[in-house]
Amino acid sequence: MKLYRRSLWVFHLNSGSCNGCDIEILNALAPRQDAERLGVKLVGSPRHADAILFTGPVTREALPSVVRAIQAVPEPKIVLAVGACACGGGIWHDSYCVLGGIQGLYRVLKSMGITPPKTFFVPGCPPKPEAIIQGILLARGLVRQKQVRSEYYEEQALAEKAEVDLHRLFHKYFWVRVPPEAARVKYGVAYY
Amino acid sequence: MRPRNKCELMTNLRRFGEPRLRGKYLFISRIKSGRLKDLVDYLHWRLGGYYSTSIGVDERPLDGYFHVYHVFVLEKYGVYVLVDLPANPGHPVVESITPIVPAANWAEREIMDFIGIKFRAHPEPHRLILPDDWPDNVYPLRKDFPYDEKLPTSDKIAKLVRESPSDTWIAEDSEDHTAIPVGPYHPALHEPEYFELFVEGEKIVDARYKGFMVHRGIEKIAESRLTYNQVPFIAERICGICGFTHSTAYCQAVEEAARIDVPERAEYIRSILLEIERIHSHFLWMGVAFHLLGYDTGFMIMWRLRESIMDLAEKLTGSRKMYGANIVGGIRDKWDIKEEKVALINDTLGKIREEYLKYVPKIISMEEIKKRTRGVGILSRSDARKYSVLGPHARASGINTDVRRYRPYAAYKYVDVEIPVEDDGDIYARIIIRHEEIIASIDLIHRLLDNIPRTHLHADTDYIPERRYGIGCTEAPRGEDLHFVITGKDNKLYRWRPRAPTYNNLLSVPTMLRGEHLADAPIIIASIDPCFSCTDHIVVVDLRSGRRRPLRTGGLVGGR
Amino acid sequence: MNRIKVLLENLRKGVVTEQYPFRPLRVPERLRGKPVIDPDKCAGCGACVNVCPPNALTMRDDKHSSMRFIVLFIGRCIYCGKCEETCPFGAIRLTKEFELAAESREDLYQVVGLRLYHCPMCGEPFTTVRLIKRIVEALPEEQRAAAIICPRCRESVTAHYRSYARR
Amino acid sequence: MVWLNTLYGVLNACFILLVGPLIDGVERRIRARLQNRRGPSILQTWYDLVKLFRKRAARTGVPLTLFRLSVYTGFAYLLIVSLFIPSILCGGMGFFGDLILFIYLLSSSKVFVLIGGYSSGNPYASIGSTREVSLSMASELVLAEIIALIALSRNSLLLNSVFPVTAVLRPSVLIGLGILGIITYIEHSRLPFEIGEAEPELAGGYTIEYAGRDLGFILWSNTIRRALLTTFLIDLIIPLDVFYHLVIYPVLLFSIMIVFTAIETACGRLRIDISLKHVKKLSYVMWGVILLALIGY
Repeated sequence: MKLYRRSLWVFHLNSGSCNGCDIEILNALAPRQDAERLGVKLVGSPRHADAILFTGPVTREALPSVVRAIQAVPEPKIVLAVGACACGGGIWHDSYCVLGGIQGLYRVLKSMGITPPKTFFVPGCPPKPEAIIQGILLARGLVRQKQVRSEYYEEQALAEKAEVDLHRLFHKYFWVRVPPEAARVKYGVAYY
Repeated sequence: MRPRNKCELMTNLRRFGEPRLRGKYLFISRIKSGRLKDLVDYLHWRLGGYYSTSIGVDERPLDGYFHVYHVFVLEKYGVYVLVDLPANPGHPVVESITPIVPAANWAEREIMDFIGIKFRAHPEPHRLILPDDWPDNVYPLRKDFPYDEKLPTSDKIAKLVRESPSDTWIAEDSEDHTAIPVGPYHPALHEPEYFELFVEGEKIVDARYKGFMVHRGIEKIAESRLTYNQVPFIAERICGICGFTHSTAYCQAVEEAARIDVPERAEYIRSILLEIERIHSHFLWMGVAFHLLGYDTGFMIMWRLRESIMDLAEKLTGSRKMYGANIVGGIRDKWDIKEEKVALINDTLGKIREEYLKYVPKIISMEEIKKRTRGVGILSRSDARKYSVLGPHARASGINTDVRRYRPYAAYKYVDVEIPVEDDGDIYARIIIRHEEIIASIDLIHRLLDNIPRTHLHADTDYIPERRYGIGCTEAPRGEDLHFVITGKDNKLYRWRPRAPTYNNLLSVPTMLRGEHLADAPIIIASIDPCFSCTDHIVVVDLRSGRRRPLRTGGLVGGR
Repeated sequence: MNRIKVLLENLRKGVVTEQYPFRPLRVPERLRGKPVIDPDKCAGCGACVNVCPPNALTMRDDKHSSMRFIVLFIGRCIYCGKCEETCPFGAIRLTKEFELAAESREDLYQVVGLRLYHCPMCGEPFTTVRLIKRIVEALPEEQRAAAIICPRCRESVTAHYRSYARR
Repeated sequence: MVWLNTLYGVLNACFILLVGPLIDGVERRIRARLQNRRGPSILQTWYDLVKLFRKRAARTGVPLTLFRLSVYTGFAYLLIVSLFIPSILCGGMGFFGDLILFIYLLSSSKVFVLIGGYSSGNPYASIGSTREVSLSMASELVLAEIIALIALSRNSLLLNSVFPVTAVLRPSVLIGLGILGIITYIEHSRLPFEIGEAEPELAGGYTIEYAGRDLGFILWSNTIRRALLTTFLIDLIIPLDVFYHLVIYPVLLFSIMIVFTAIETACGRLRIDISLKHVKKLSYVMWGVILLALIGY
């Protein structure tokens, strides 16, 4: 966001995380990483904040406070889901008293008629402080995204040829007739 | 007269029920009617043991009953006493031991929440952990409750959000005190927990505590979804600061239960990683303490020094925080500490020690630090005994306790552990204890590295027998960390109950807060090094009887 | 004055801040970062899915398109390295990549789609073509027959050959 | 020459408005260097302020109540003060008794912000405001005593005619200047006396409920206040001369701020009662100094 290019104040919101990410967020402000040099400041009050560093899988107990804290941040706001718990619920994504990260939280927000803010994801368990810094910079449009979705689908023709070869092998070993209906479903013709 | 050995102990215990000795565990079942309180009194107050925790187990699929196990530690006899109380599934009620041992209060209420066993004559039979909108008669740790059942959140939350925020956060003033909420989101805590302090002007009159914001259902997931060797990873994520000690305690519990002998090399590596974790945790705590005392330069210095420890951990384990080294029976192959790494550790620690000693003794002799920590937040030795606090917190109050020395595990069997003890019981003493522990830990790692033997890294763990009991104890940076397991079938646990040290330590916070300055509250709370995500079982501490007021879920955040 | 000594010590030490992201970060060899599936090596056996503690790896068979999808959701991964340890083909490994921030959740997925293999006897899909091919290649000639049919058919065939009691 | 003085005043005010956040930026950089960090750009405080001014002030529907009004009143007061104090140009507006107006405006600007914080109703804001008020009342008493001393030594209540007080070199004046230095430090609300905001204890104290533009004005006021106090201290030392003000003054301003920052970096926070005790001691000393001045030293 252009408004936040030079300065971004963040509020750290823990919705029931294990502390790992929370410590790493603090670590990002420690001398080695020093996020302050990039105009990042950790503030104590959500009213002062521009962005929320959101950690934790959102426990049921913390839900009301979390919703309030998010509402208290003035617009325009950014949410950074930091860590595996916030991004996807982490190791407890399907537990009975966890909403399953920011996705579950937004489901609740939507059901209450609140539009979720713009969200960025910073995976890691916990993410390195540098990864958090990279996430913050990405949200401000200062670096390019490195992580991209990758998809691979096996080539149909090759796979089918291999399957046919294997089926041939089958007929080499077994003198069993292929049930005609199964053969028809797959290839239209029986081969032997 | 105290019995002199295990045999005499057994004989004496026959008065109360049927004692059975299985290795280190002494089960007392079939308690004679009306003798429970006498038994607990005998174990906790007369034998010099102490109450550790209570575990509720739904054993209906096994023998048709619910069970409650009260665990007592008798260090002198080298046994854990498990008082076994079965409860009829149709009408699950057992007698409460809270009137005799107040420390059992939370554990019993936790069982009420999770298993649905009622405790007769419990002084405060209220809900503890589960959220307020959780339906009655749904008990998540019963075996018939699916772990991934998501009950719909009630409209209470929607209502809370809809309310005008400005109505909710104006302090609830009583006649003479103002209530100051600390949390759930407070910069001093970094975790969502909720203290309520009652103040007169700037003096704290009383404190109350409401927690369990971090309850994530770890036990249930481990019992239903994960297998033995997956649980160490969830155990590690109980806490992001002292995770490795949790996974070690878990592995030790299963190893105990299945009688697996861990190879020595794995024990050494575990100890080394545990000590690295302790150093990083203490550095972290010290930084936070200086920050809370307003000395930001101190915070920056501590966290800068800590960075080399984190780098070391990253080089050894591949991650700064989650070491991921433990499996049941030892250490994973890639986590071996080879020759060149030994040199690396020795080198790094030497440098850290040198630099650390350049800074910290100077910092803790600064006037502001001394003025704000000496004689502040005092916990006397007797109070410490009463709340049975653990770890550095206890050692700062003059109690010489350390699992590493008195019930040695891992490689602490082979080396001598130095344990600093202070008598003042104030925050300054706690700083000094941790300061000395850092040095002791660094020296200990050097000694461990010198003797690291060449053996295998993990034992063969093909078969883990069913329905065995195990307890694993480690000395976490914050105190004794106890894990209880019952093994099950299908490569899964039947029951797992971790108990973190903060569970005990937090009880002492209101005592320390009373009569202190409001400005000192954050550092007092922080001085026990609270780890709420570890504990996730905490209660509203209601010390002023007859003054129960409804707790505001919104807390500070509503107003902000 | 101790406090001044501390400051002087700090000044002597100088700035320790690293220049990330303007200069790349040096990470240790051992770093457990983003797991990546090598789609050419993956055979879709599902061992990693079985072992993954947080269910970051999931497997879905789509009979309609006769594909098996192995889906890796990096957003949930805890970087424990269990999958790497388990994978029989060395297809999944943890890289040193740690800059994983993404604008959209969709970017955090890696999908590997493999063709399902149909049992030549019953025609039901039960695993991937690639896995069967690899098994067949690995097995000696005389044992290959057992690998190319589904476990259910194998049972019935075995029963048939041993006792002529095929169901 | 009223219009020239007015022009000087306006230019001085502009200078103070601009340089306040700049000094803060420099301080942040220095502080970072003392903590082994690289630190932000020296314009960072300006960037922060610009960002805050571009944000909406509060939730919609919050009227211009005392809560918000107080911020702007406090800011306006400081603006008026900056018209009177010679800073980069040696001159400014002035009339009889503006010395008293100066201290009145300076202290009430702070009080206004605190009233605003108090009216937000947040418990932290109330505690922060209470602490800040009690500390600044105590220190402003000392400041008033110093003003009395200055007026006594220079026999004038006109700001522009008391400068520089060093023209009369008496022991009482020198001690008074020393104490003024300490009081300036305390009034800057720096550690160990930074008590009202106390991030780790009070999550921002009296500013906790402010957002966006309002918060920007509070932060801006704070930097201006610091700059003004320091300017006052420097004005008392250096001669009222074009060269001194154009060249020596900025150098002194920055170096005093840097020294203060270094002191701040070496300190932890004191508790309110301890710091009040310290300020009270100063006040007693100051009475002695005034007596000294009365008998002619």
